[in-house]
Amino acid sequence: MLLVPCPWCGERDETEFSYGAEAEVAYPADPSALTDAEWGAWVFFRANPKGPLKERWVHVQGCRRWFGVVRDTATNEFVR
Amino acid sequence: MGGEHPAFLWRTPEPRRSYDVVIVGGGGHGLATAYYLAKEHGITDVAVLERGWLAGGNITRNTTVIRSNYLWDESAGIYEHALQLWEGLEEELDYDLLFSQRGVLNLAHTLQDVRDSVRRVQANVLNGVDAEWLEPDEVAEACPLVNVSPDVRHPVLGATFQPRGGIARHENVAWAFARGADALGVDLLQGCEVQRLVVEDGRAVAVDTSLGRIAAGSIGLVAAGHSSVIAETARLRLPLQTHPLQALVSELYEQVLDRVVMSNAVHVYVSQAHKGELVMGAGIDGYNSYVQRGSVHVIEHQLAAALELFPVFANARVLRTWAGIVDVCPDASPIVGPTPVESLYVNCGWGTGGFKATPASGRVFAWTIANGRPHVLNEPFSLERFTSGALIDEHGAAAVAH
Amino acid sequence: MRFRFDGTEYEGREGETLAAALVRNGVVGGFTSIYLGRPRGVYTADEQEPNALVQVGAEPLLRATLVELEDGLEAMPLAGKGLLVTAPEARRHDARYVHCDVLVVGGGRAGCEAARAASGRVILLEQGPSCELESGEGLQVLTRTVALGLYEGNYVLAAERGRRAWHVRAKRIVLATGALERPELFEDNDRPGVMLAGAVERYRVDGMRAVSGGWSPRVHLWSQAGGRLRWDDRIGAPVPDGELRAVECTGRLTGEGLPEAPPFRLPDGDETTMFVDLERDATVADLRRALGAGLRSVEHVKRYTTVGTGSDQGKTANVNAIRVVAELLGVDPGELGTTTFRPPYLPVSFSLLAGRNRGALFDPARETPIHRWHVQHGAVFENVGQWKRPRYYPLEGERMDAAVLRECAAAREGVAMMDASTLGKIDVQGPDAVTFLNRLYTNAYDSLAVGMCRYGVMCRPDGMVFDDGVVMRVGEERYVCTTTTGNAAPVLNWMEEWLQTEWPELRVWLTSVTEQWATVAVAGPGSRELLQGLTAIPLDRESFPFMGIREGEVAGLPARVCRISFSGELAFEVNVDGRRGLELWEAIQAAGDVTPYGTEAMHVLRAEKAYPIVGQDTDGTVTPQDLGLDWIVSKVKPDFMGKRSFARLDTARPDRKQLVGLLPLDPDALLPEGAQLVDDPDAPPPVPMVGHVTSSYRSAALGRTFALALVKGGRERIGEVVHAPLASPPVAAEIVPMVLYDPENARRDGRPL
Amino acid sequence: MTAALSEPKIEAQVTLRGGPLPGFPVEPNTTAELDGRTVVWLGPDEWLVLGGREKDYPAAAAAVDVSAARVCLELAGPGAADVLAGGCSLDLDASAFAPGGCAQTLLARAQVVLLRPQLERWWILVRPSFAPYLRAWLEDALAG
Repeated sequence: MLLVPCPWCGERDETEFSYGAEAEVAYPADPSALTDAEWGAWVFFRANPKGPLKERWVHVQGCRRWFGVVRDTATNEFVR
Repeated sequence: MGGEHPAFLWRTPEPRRSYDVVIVGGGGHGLATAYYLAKEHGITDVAVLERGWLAGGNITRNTTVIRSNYLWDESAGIYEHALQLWEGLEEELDYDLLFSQRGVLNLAHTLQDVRDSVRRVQANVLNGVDAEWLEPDEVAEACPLVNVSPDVRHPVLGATFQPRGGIARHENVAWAFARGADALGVDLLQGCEVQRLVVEDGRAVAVDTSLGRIAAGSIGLVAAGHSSVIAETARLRLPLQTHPLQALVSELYEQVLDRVVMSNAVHVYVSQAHKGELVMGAGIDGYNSYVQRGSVHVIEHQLAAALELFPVFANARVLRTWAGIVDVCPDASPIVGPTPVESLYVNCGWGTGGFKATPASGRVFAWTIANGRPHVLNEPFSLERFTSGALIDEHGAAAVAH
Repeated sequence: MRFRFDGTEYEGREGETLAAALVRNGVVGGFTSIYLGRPRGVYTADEQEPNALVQVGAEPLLRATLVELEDGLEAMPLAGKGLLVTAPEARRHDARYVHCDVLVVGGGRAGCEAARAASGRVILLEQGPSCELESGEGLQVLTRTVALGLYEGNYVLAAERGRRAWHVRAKRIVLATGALERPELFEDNDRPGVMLAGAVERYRVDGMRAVSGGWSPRVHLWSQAGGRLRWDDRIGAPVPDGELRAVECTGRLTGEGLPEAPPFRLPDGDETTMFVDLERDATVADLRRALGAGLRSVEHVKRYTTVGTGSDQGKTANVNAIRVVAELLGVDPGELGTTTFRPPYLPVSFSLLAGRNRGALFDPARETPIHRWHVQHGAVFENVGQWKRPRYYPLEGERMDAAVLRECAAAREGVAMMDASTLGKIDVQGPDAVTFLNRLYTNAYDSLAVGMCRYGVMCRPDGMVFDDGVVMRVGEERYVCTTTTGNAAPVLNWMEEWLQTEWPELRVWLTSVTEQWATVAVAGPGSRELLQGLTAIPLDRESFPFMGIREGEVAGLPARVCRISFSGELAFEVNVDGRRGLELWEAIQAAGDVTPYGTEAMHVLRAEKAYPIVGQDTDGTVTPQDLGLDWIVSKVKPDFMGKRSFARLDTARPDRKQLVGLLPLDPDALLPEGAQLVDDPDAPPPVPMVGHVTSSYRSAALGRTFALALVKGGRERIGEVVHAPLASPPVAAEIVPMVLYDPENARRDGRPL
Repeated sequence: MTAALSEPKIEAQVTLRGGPLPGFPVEPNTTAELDGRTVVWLGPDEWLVLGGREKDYPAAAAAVDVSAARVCLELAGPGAADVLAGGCSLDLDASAFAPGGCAQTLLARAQVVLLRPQLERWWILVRPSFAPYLRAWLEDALAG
C-alpha cells in the first residue's frame, strides 16, 4: 500500500489517488505539423524506466489536484 | 512427490561466445521460441539468456487460465492457434502438463456486459472458436457454486462459455519447453543478465551480459516486464507500461470447483488446481512498478468480490499472495515482430494474457526470427499499428482480464 | 470441559490448545500424511505445525496447536486437505486502520523490552493468547493478532484471530518475531512420538522422542518487505541483513541468543523416509532426485519437490531443504539463497479480509432523489455504473416488451417523463471557459449564446469518442456540461487533468453539480401544455426555441428548464434543487396523464432518431465520423482533442465501421444486440464479419423491429442486405439510413399552443 | 459501540474558487469560523462554505451553489472515531486530526468530506446518492 505524498494534503493512502504515468510530456504545439509517427509517439509512448520516474498522480478522492513526483519503480519509494 | 516431473530436465552448459540466435528471457515464451526454432526451423545454435532461474518470471506467477474466446479476428487468430497447440502439447513435449479443458465461464453482470458477450460469442463461433452464451440458469448448471441469485449487488445476467478453455500447470509447461529445447541442443544459460543490446550500424549484433559479451546473428527480446528497459539499451522505444499484477492461492481443499470462472465487473477470476488450491487473480495495480509486490487493498477487494460470487469460499484461507510484473500496451494487445533495429525482434506487451498464448507466441516468433519477417498470425501485432492507428483494442468490448 | 477428536470424546482443560489436550490425553498419532498415508502425530507447539491439521465445523485446516479448546469442540483430523462447506457465518469481520509511532511485532521478551523502551503511540502485536505487557497509556497490546504482511510505507496487515483485520501505519517498526525450531533429519523422522524438543518441553510430556535441528529466525516479514538475508553458519539459518528504512530487528530474530546449531551432515539410512517437509511428504530422496534432474536453484528444487508449498509455507522445511541441497551440491548454503517469502505469514480467511464489504455493502448502490417513488411504483431497475436506474415500469402482470412499447407510445403520442438525475453535470466558470470547451469538444462554442445549449462530443487524443452531452451556456462566463451517467467522474477528472497539467494559464474553474440538480425530462407532443400548467415561463415555440434555456419557477420550485430532446419529440428537461426533486416529479405526475418511462424506452426513442449511446453504440474504437456525426466535428478549429488522429492511415479509411440503421426483412424479427453481421450466411468458418448490431428494439412508432449497427463501409451500402446467421432463427436485414423516425425533425417543436 | 448517528440539516452550501477571501483557511485540511459559518479548505483554490450562498461572495473567482450536492451525517460519542477507523485510512487521533480539522478522503467505499467540529463529534459530508449506502455501512459498524 503506497503512501503517496500529496503536496497539499500530505501523505495519503494510494486508494485516494489515480495514477497519471510519466509527467511533463507536453501536448505538441502544432499536432497538424507532426508526422503520423511523431503524433503516435506522443499519444502512445511514455517512459517506463526501472528506476526513478517523474510521474503524475491526482488526489482524486481528496483535493483533486494533479501533481508530479519522482518515484523509483524498482523500489516504489518516492524520491521527491 | 515430484513424480510428475521427469528424471532429467536440462544441462547447465558453459556459455559460448557466439550463437546464431540469442533469446533474451528464459520465461515461457522465450523457452517456447527456442524450442520451435530448433524443432521446426532446424536452428539449434541458440542460447536462452535468463538473468535469474528459468521460468522464474511471470509464467510461475500467473493463474494459468487458457482460453481463446477473444473478440477481434487478430486476437482470436493467435489465441486459437495457441489453444490448438495446447491440445497436442503434452504429446508434442512428452510431459504431463496437467492440461485440463474444464471450460471457462466469463460472467456478465450488466446489460452492456450481455451485449458485449453476445458480440464476442458470435465472433468466436464465426471464427471457428468454440463459444456459447449461457443464461443464468445454465450458468448455475455449468457451475453450481456460482451465486446466480438476482438479489445480489451485481447479479449474474449470464455468461460466455468456452468448453475447450481450461488450465495447465505453469512450471510443467515451461520446463517441458526447456527440456525439449535443451534436448535439441539449445543452451539454457541461467544467472546470465543482459545488460545491454549491442547495435552496430543499425544492426543488433551482440548482447553484453553478466557473463560477458555474447555475439548473435539474431536477437529475440522476450523479457516480459523488462522488455522496455532492455529495448532502451538499443535506443528502441516501446509503447509499454509495466505494472504489478497480483494473484493468490488458497490452502488445499477437496475439489469443489471444476470450471474456470472469470468476472470483469467484480474483478475476479478463479479456478481450483489439481492439488486442491484455489488460484485467483486480481486486477492490475494502477501504477508503474518493477517490484513484484502489490497493494493489499487490491487483494481485499478481490476476496470480497469472490465471496459475492462464491459464498462457499467464506472459510477458505489465503495461503500466499504475490505479484508478477506485466508490460501492457495501450490497446492491451501484444507486440510480436521485427523492429526498426535490424535482426532485433520483440515479443512483449502480453499484459495479462501471456500464459495462454505461450505455445503460439513461441511458434510464430520462432517463424518470424527464422524468416526475418512476421508470420501471418503476428503480422497485425506490429509496432507500426501505433502510427497507423490500426490498434487491436482488447479492452474495449472484449476486455476480459486474463 | 469435553471435546471430541475424530469421533472420540476427551477431557480438556481451560486455556489448553487442542494439540496440548491430545498429547496430554495420550493421543500419539491420530493424523495421516497427505500422499503417503503415513501415521503422524502432533509435532510442534506452534504455528508451524505440519501434521496436526483439523476441520472444526465449517473451518478447514486449522492447526491443532493454535485451536483453543472450547467445551463441546468437535475436531476431525485432516490429511492435508480441508473441506469447503456452506454454513451460516458465525462471525462478523471488520477492519481497523490505525497509526502509531512504533509498531512492535512479537510479544516475547525482546518485543516487550522494545515496547517499554518506545515512546509515543506504541502498538504491540502478539500472536499468542497472552503477553506480559498490557494495554495502557500510549500502548496498545493486541493478542491473538498475527502480522501477516509488511508492505510499502511501513504498512503492516495483521489479523486478530477470527475477528478483525488491522491495517497499521507505523513511523517505526520493530520486528521481534523470534525463531522457530527445526526438525532433525533421520530415517523415519516423521513417526508419531517424534516431536520438536521445544514442544516436548511445552507439553511437559514423557515418552516422546525430542528432536531439534536447531533454530531458524522468523525472517518472513523482513524478507517480504525486501530486506536482505545472510546465512548465519553459527545457527545454520538465514538472518536479517542490511537495512530497511524505519524497520529494526531485535531479539532471537537476529540470531542472538539462539543455540549454536549442530554441524550439519546427511545421516546414513533410507533417504525415502527422511522427511524434509512433513506436510508435503517430501524427503531427502526427492531433493536428491531434483538435483539429479539438473536443477540447481532452490526455487526449482522447491517446485520439483513441492517442499515448502504446504499450508505452513515451508516454516518447518525450507531451511533444512537448503542445508540438504547445499550438502548434496557441496556448496555453502549462503550461495543458494532462499526461496521468496510472501504474505500472509499465516493463512487468513477470505471473509476476514473481505470485512464488512459483503452483500449490500460490497459496492455502493447510488440512488436519485426520486428513487423512493420509483420503488413504490414498481419500477424494474438497471445497474448503470453504481447507479440504480428505472429500466421500465410494468403495470400489473405486464411484460417488459409491452411496458416499453406503452412507455414509448406515451412519449410519441402523449406525455411521458423520466428521471434523468443521474446524468453528470459539471459547472464550468471563468473568462477562458469557452477556449477550454473549444479545446476539449470536437465542435465550437464561440457562437453559443447565453441561454442556449449545444450538443457536444469529446474524443480522446486517439480520436475515439470518449463521451457526449449537452453544453449549456447559463451565463456570460458560465457553462454547465452534462455527461453520460457512467462518465460523470471520468469526464470531470479528464477536464481537470488538461486544465491543471497542460493549460494552467486558462482561468477556468470546474465543479461537479451532478447531485446539486435533480433532472426530470418531460417528453411528448402534450408536454408543452402539461408543463405550461406548472410554470409562468412562456413555453410557446416562439419564445422558447429548441435548445433554449429558461430560468424560473416550475411547480413553485426555482428551476432551470432546457428545451432539449433525446427522443425527437417536443421535450423539456426541468432541473431543480436535488432536495426538491421528488416534489417536482410528483407535481408533474399530478399535473395530468403522464407516463413514467425508464432507460429501456429512452433507448428505443433515441435509437429511432439514431442518437448514439456512448458505450453501447461505441466501444472505444469509434470516431465521431463513424457515428455519422461529421456535422459536429469542426472544420475551422485549428485543433481540438483527437483532431490529429483522424488523419492517420487507419482512422481515415473510407471502409471503417460506420453506424447505420438496419431493418430486418421480417418486420417482426428482432436482431439480438451484439449479433455479428456477415454477407454470406452459408459460408463456412472463418466467416468474414462485416459488422455487428449495437442496438435493437421493437418500435411502437415504426410498428416493426429495427436496429442500429456498425457496418464496414456501411454508408456506401444503403439498400444492401446483411445477415445475422447466429440469431435464432437467423435474421436478414436491409441496411438503411440511421434516422428512421421523423428524419426532417418536424416533431421536435410540437404543435403550437 | 458508543456513538450515535444523526443527520443535521445544512440549509445552504457554496463552493468558492480562486484566491482565498479574507479569513478563509489557507492551511490544508483546516476549517475556519467566519460570520457564524464554517469555511472548509477543499484545495489550494477551493473552499466549501457551510451556510453560504453564491450571491454572498461576489469577490470569488467562481461561486457554485452546492447546497444539495452533499448531505451531512453526524457521528457523535466516545466511540465515534473508532467506528470511523473501521473504514477510513486517515490517522483520526486528535494529535493528527484535531477538532476544527477537515479532510477529503474515503470512508468505506464512499468519498467524503470529514469534519471534526468537536473532539467526539464528527460530520461526514457525502453525496446524497451515496448516503443510503454510507448510512447502512455506519449502522452496520455501530452494531459492532
